[in-house]
Amino acid sequence: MTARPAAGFRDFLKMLLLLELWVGLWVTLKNQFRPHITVEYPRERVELSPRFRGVPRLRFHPENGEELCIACHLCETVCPDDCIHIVSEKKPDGKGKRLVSFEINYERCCFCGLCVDPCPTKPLTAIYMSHDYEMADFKREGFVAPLKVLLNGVDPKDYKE
Amino acid sequence: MDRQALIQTLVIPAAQILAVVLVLPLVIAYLQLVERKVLGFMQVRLAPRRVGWHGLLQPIADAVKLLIKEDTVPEKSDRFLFTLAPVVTVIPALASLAVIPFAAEPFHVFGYEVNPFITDINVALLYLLAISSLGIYGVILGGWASNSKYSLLGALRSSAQMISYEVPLGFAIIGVMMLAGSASMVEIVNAQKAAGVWYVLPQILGFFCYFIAAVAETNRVPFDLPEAEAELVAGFHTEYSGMKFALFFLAEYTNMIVVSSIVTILFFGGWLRPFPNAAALAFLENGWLLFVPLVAGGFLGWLADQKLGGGLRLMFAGGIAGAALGFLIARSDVLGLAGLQVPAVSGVFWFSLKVSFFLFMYIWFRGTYPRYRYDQLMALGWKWLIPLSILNVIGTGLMILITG
Amino acid sequence: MFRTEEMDINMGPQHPSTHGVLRLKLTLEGEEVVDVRPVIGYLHRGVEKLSEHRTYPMIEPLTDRLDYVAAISENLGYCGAVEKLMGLHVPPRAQYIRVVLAELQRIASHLLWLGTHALDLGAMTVFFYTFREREMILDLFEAFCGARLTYNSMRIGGLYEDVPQGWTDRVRHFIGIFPSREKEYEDLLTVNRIWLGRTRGVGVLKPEDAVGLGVSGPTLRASGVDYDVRRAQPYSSYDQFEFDVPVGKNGDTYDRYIVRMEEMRQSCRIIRQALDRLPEGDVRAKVPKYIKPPAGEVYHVVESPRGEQGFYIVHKSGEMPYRMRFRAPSFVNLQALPVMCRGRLIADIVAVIGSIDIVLGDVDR
Amino acid sequence: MPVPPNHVLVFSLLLFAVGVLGVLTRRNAIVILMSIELMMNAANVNFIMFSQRLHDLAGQVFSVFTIAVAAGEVAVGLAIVLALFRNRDTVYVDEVHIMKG
Amino acid sequence: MEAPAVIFYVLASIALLAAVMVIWSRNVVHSAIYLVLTFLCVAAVYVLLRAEFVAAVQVLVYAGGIVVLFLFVIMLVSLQDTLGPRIRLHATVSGILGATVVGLILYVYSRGPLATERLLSVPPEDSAGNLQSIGQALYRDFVLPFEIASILLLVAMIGAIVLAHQKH
Repeated sequence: MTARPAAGFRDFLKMLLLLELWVGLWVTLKNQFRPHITVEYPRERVELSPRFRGVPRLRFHPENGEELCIACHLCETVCPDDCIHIVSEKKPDGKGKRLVSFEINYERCCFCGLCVDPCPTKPLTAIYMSHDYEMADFKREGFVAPLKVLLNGVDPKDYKE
Repeated sequence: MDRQALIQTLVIPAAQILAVVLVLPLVIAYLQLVERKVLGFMQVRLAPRRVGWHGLLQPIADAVKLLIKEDTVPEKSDRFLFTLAPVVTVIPALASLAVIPFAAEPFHVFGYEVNPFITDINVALLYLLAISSLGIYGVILGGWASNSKYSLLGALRSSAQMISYEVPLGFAIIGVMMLAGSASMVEIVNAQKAAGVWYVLPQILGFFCYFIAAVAETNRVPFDLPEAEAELVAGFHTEYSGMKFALFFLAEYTNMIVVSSIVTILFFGGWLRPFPNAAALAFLENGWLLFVPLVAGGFLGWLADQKLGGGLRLMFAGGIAGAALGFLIARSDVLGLAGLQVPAVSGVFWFSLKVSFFLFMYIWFRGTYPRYRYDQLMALGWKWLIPLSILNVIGTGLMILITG
Repeated sequence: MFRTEEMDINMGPQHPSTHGVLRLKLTLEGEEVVDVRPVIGYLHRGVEKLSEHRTYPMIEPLTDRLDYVAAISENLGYCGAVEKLMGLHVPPRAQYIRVVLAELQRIASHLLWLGTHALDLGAMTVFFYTFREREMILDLFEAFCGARLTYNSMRIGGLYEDVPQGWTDRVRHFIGIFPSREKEYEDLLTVNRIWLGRTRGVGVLKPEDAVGLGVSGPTLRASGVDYDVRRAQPYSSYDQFEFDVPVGKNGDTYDRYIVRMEEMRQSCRIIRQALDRLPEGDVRAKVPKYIKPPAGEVYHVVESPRGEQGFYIVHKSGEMPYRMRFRAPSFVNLQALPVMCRGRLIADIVAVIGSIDIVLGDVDR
Repeated sequence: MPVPPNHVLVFSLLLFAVGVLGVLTRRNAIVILMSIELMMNAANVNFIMFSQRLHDLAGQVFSVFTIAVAAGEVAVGLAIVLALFRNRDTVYVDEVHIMKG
Repeated sequence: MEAPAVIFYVLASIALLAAVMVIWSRNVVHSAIYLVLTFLCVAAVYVLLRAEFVAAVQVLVYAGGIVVLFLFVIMLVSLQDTLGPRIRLHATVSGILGATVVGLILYVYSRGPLATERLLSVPPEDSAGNLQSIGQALYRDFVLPFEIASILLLVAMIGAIVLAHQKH
């Protein structure tokens, strides 16, 4: 633990010569030559870690291109913000369910990633946290993502300086 | 009056004043950019970069923004004083520049001698003290007229602060006046030349007292209590916006330049080169040393490029360009560029170099230190600076007595 | 100064240095503060009530938003409470990783505190330096759980996933360079006479007052009360690590500063030990898909960067708690503000608010 | 400055008269103090004028003394006003009867 | 008329006008500002009279110190001032008397020898010496009054502190 400055001749001298003030100046001077930490978004972008939790999306099976979702409603159940809305119907052959619509309301979503947890289509979960994070929009409707958007993602917006 | 005299007494001073008033806002705008840049680099970030190349047009953008911004006046404020306050802040700041000599050798323009200062009066220092004591009115009136409690507190703080720090400010320069035997700025620098030494050496205590008191007087960190944004939001100019705010801003930075100039003149030999009487260094006089910043700037620029990229390059590029320009002007006799006056430009070069250093100190302080508290500030002024500056006067007197 | 009429002044909820939407009603006499009355509730979201309508896993994202600059500590405390309620045993590897995370979080939180505290006192550069280092920690968190502020990093019974490849080395790298960076802050502040003047003897909180007001965390320890939940009621295998609990003497702002600075060093120490002895194995206990704890009540407390973060759960039946209650350290510590501020100057209030390090999300819940 | 000395004197006289008028007609103690300052200034103008006319520095020296005295007077005067305000909650001189028997 | 004379008359008029405004305006802060204006104009008159040192001191002490003190106190007492000048009977009578006296003095002035002189018709002594000669006068010829003045200031300072200090 840093000791409190004690009284003494040396300390008195230090005080008189404003020593600690010079040390402080030296620190700021030195840091001028350190690499800067600014990332000039949108010109530069930070590198996201593989686990980054962006907006939740659905995905196709990478090989056969089928929808992975089996309409089990688990993500809808576990979602703390009620932002997932699934409509499903019985498959015609009576075995299991078929997805009719799948909506995520990004206005409500808190990006907690809990929906990915229980997804039964392991190891590749149907719902996953994508790396998209630019989702500004001028209309509220733009935040309710239907199945098509969820699967294909929004067209990347072109941010220009 | 004949035409010659008319031009000498009226036209030239008017032109000088006009030049100061017109050039100064531009200088300040870029000083502010430099402040943001340097502060940014100290804080390992990049500072403005979006407007213009490396943010070079940022000051223009800021100025335009301030000009076209809505000029709000609080409803229950005293309109008259509210408008008056920024004006009376700026006027003393600008008026101080009248007696500050940027160099000694006159320029020759259209066959007329134009001094690099507006006037050289024999009570210049007293004039500066008197004028700077008026700057407080803008702060105190602005704070009061805003009819806001935060502003009022800021105004009260600053009035107490500025009154207190004027005393050590005045005492600290008495030593210099005693040594030089004059209160005229030009005479003081000439005395330093005659003495062969900058007064910072015999007046080190006076210099410290003056500089600290001056930082306090200009309300800059670590003495920026009147506008401490963490406590009083923005102190006396909380309610100001648009052009009025810009005027306060202008005054603050003008004061910084004035104070840096005074320190340079009083303690650092004004436009004199280092070791003004050492014949071996006479080449500095005609600008050979300008080579040094050229080479150093080039080296540092290269280094910055290697290590960092981006930000610092700008500074060094500017440094190199400035040094190259200075070199060209200073070597104009050799290069055959007629009409450019070497001694005057050399003086202005040294002067601006020193002033820039002190302006950098201001920014450096801002980047480094916490803020004093009101009572500590008062204690520092009254318990340390005033006794020390009086001690300095006594010491200087003894020194003069002993050495004759 | 001259005596004048008393002046009432509102500090906040929009004020640069009330750290959020805290509103203080100050009564001033000149620059002297006669009375301070904190007004809170601007950020109230009813988290406790919301919790009664959510299943246990769904509550964890809510805890992220209590003390949003130290969300991992909240996660840890909440998961610990539910695990205690269910009688779950968390695998040792998960416990160790939790400790690493919690201590990194402590450093990150203290860095944020230091930056804003120094900014309030006028030293703006420290802010950028601390954020530079905090950013490194946030990168580590992002690599671990994918989020940078509201982590939702743990799950009841352990962790959702093990740490990613190379993560421990990155943590080691960070705690390797961090002490030199901390030295820099200390160079800028610890012995600086202005800093000393602004903090020493300011906002003194006597030990008996501290205990009486229920203050906890560094604020309590700075007053000289040697109490740290990590040692008094060890959780998540804190009993297996060696660390010192820094204790102040005078209970002033400077002591609170020093205690937190030292805590950051101790956190580095704990992290190093945890990484050195990181056990292999699972990171998640066997947890049923639907969490239905037995009826009962439980109180679990952890040492968050701000103090004692308590979680009280009453469970009757089903998947949702019957009653949920958070003991928010910021809220309790805020009570001490008027005691510390009375008779000081306005500028000191800023210093004191900074030094008790409140988070309004935690205060208002 | 080729101005007749008596014009400077007239200026000083009028300044003094304004000061007197202020003392007589205003009831605010602070304004009364200000008026006193005006009168002192008027006196100083005379000092300076005669110092210049007689080529004697005594006038200037005395005006410096006057300024010093004025500073002291204002400090004490304002302190009294402040004390008055604190005790009686007024700065109007005719509301202060404490000295009356 | 020559330029300095014009400047003098302009300055004098501004000073008088501002002085009238000092006692006329209802807002005490405005009064204080007009007071500053008066002082500055008077200081400028001093400069015209080649008394640069006194002018500087005038600005430094009056404008930079005294009026700030005024403003300080005005802000501290923070009162709503609504009372302007009040003309009462005895004030009116004394005003008439005073005006008579002023008129008499003016009459005498216009007759006296001063009316025909021109100030500074003799070239002044080297103005560079002004500061030095003032210093010498202050510290050599008038050293006793100088010391007395400083003691007076000290006493005034102590008195002001005692009066204004807060009694607990």
